[in-house]
Amino acid sequence: MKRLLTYAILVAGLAGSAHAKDVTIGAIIPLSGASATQGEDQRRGMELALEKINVNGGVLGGKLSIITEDSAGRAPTALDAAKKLVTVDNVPVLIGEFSSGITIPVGEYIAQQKKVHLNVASTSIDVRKIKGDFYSVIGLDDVSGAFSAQDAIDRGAKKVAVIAPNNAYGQGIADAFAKKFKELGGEVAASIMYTEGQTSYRRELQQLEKSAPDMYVYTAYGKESATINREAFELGLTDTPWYAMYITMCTADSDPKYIEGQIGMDLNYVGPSGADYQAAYKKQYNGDFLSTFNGFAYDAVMMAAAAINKAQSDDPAAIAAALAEIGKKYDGVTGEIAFDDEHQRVTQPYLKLKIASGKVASN
Amino acid sequence: MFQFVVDVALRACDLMLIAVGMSAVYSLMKFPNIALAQYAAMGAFLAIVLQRAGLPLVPSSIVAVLIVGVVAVLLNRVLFERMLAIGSSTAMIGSLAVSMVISAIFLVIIGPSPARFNLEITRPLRVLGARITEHQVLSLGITAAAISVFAILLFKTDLGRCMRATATNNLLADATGIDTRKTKTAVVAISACLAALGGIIITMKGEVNIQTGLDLLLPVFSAAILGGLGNPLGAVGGAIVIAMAETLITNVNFGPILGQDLVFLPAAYATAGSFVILVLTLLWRPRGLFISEVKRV
Amino acid sequence: MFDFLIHVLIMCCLYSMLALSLNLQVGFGGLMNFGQIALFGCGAYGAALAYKYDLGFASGILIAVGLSAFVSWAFAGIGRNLQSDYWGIATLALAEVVRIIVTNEGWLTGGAQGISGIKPLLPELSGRSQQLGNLAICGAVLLVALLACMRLTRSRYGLGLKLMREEPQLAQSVGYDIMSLKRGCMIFSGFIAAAAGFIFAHYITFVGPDQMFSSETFLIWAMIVIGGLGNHFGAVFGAFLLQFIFAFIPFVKDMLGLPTEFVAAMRLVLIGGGLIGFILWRRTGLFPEKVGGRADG
Amino acid sequence: MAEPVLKISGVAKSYGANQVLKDINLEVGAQEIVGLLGPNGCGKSTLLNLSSGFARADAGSIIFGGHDITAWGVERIAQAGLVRTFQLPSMPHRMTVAEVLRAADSRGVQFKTMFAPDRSSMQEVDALLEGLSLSHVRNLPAGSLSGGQKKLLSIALALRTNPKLICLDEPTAGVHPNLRHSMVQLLRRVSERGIALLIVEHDMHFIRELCSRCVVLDRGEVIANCVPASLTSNERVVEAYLGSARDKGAIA
Repeated sequence: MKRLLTYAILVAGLAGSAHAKDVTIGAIIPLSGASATQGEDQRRGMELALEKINVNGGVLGGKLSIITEDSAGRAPTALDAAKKLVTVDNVPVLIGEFSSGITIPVGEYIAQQKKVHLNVASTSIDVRKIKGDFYSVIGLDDVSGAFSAQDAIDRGAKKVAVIAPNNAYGQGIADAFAKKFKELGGEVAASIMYTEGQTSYRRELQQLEKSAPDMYVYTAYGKESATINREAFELGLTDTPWYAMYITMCTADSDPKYIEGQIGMDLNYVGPSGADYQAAYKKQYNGDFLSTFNGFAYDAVMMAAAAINKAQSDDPAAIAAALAEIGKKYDGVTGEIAFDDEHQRVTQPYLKLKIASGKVASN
Repeated sequence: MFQFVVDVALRACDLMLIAVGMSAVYSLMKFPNIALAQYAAMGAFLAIVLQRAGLPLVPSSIVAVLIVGVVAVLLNRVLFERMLAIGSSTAMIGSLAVSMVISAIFLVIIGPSPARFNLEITRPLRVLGARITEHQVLSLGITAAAISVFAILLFKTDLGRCMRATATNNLLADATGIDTRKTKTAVVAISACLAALGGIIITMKGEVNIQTGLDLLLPVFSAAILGGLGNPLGAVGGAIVIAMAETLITNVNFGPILGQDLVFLPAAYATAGSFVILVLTLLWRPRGLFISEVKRV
Repeated sequence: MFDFLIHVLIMCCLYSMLALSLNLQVGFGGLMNFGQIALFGCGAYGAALAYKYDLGFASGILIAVGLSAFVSWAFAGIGRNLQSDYWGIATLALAEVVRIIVTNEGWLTGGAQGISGIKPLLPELSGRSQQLGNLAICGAVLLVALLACMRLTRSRYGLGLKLMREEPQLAQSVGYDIMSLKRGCMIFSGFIAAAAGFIFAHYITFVGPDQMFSSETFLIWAMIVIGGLGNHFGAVFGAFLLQFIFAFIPFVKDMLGLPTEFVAAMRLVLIGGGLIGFILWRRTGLFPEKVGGRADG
Repeated sequence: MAEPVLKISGVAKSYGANQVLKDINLEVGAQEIVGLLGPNGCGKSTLLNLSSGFARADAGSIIFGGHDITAWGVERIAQAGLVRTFQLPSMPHRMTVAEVLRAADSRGVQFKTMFAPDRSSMQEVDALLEGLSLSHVRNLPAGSLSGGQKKLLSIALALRTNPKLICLDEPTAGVHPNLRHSMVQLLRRVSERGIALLIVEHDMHFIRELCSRCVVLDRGEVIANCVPASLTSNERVVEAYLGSARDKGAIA
């Protein structure tokens, strides 16, 4: 019922803003398929950004709007959507997709078409291969995996067992973690990539258990992390410390009982403007973040708007130039955003967190 | 070691009820009903919705199971009977189509997020060195009870006799005065109820999402075919064999052979393992392990 | 709009090839293949592996041909003495096994991250002329595939296939080697599917295991059932129809201001509902099979 | 007699505990028309299945045209020139009579002929249909024919494979009496073309009219092998029929 209501509000909202022919940008996110939860969260981030922008005067004196397309988690559908947005809707800026395996082909197409592409979720280091005006608003796995490895060592781990989803994201972050962790003198006793969407992960967890680690390191999407946390608890694995990479995403759907005492890291979206954003999100959607991805989507839209305003034009080349300028130092809700030569976000402030009394708290 | 037995039992119990349902419905309708895996997810979703609406777990599960039974009978009357008149392969494609539409309905009504029962969680018990939770014990119990009831129904009641007679020879059963249509309707309802109960049991131990049904499809098929489609109690054995194979594949440590401490096959190969068993069974004994081969001439 | 149309047309051509290929198996040979997407994957990975290991375009074709021939041969092989519905399940399982292997053997296939950066077919062109070139290639390959299929089904081999579909026992008793017919049909249609995969890989410059989900196979099934089983033009028309509808649903969404989830649900409803509707009310599809055919005179 | 085209020696077959055939010996000479008789369940159809490869013999050998075909598959036997028809032939619903006839000639159909245009001569097909008085159904779906027409068609199909021997499973059962006569004519003409026939049949008139020799089976054994005229004077035959199938009245 609640969903239907949301639809109704959405329909009304879209109809209301339809007459304003101003600047339109495009977004491709997975609203169905395996990563639909994260896609929905991205949509929320963009929606909040859009509201804020248009309340504060919009862009180029008019209104900003976003055409959102579903990728269904499929590369062909995402590509259909990209071609529609570029050649039919003629958007200067595109945001998306979620998984690296889809962002890369879409990115290559957008680069060819000389449009601006903002990557807000794909953290595989392979996205560096995309040339053109491709900007990553999210830090890539080499950044977050390395941070986690350092953090785990700092917290006394010597021998860890790692579990991550068997997709571009999971493989990337697990590799980055293992590389840094070994450099720092630790041992990765076992590393398991799990298949998404299973009803049980007991087998994977039992394999991990056999390596007798002194810390479990994991990262998982909300859907699967709930199952993993529950089964780890049922198998008694939670007697050993659990370290979550992106702890908010990993614990969002889990029962507090299973995750009590977990430690981990996450992005810092509680900066000066982050706190307001989090409050706005809570108010609008009546709950906590679904994943960690909404903030990047929010920042991407905000940056795009700022770049359009700075360029005083909706021409992609001008926007790209403005974006590069803004991207020297931008204060986003996910912390300070600065791009390197390849337009990838260099620094990403992370937080060291833990779960205390069922809530994410700083360590 | 006992942990292995527990793991096998738990996995088998995931597949068993749905596989038995699949086999039972095949024995009479003579086509593999793909939608049955979706009935399992439907049962779980309905029970969760009812529980959220305020009903306690047990009544909401019972109501959900019954609703799914009714839905299955309706679908059978409206769609599958007509498709079956064209051919069993057509009915199979039709059931695939029905399960896609069911997916779409889930997507619109429930959305892509997973759903869970509101259950009190307990620490695992230790039994002979194996860890097992109360819910798991309960799910094993319910599965065993459901299978027993089904077996009694099949072998000790008039309905069971009619079912077996119709399964063996539809025309003959018709001629001897058995109302085969009624019998078939009963089996469709019973198998859907079993599947729904199976879905509820899986969800009791974890969660359900819109993918659950389709993810279950092939392992369930494997169990049902291994036991011999159309031989419902064979599916029990099939489920145990599949569960054993899947657990073995992920539990065997290849490390010592390769001179390392720990080398496991990726857990994803567990499902691949059950599919390979399915294919091998079809090659070696197309009618399943527990049906003696009679070559048609 | 023009460029978008070209893109849609290219996708139409590629899916038409997949539909032609599946139609040859299902519509003419009566082979209920539910693993069609694995054959597509063979072609795509042929291109991707050749790129990854820097072997060149020609060896990519060789790998694609070799892989698809092997997989088709294996598909036909397990069908030696299986009923068609059992065989359908087996092919579904095998296609999943292929996908699981591709996902987990990252050292060879790039794993879940796939292989990106594959060179386009016409690297010296760019922009719109490249798109037009791609469309010309796709159109030409589709035309060749269509002509080859038409020629095949008019040959005595094609008549033999039809006879096998209708009355396998009769076909055998007049001297047809059923296995060899199945193998030939699978391998040839495998080549068409692999060609689609090969071009697709070069067109979107990325190949990954996510492109090999079974839901793609179901989509192709919907195309041929709606277009008309046993009619080449029907298969092509079905592919164009569904591709066009899918490509333009987002516009309907924009126009009516519907939520984006609508698109996802509509896709499932169209495939599932289309299948059900055509099975029940227009079993022959939009273009019914021509009994007798043109070559009769 | 010249070298027989089909030579069955010592063939036995059981289904489970039920021994259907025991030590069967039977020969069919080139151009010969042999009737195979016996009460229901005597093993006639099983013998046909064994010869045409639809079942495997437990013991004994089957020699056809100089080859030991005991372990051959159906299609290989058919290609070698031994084809059979079925008691209740079922025909394709989505192929015309002409198409089925064109398809029936499977010689040379291999991978390499996949794309070769169908060169089967339409004149031959048309002549066959003419001979069977089936020209008017030429373009109808084969599955829509009447039972008798299907039987005629299945003989035509067998002829298309260029056989040396055709085994017919009850060609007249369920066939309209009018068609029965043309069936006899047809089979005569077939025989004149040098093709041997082995006919499983209950109808004694038909057998008398057509066959030069009869083999009678009872309970899995050959109990008589003689010219049709002397059947009635064979005690064992009379006993077998009157004893087990009196109601049939098959012996005239």
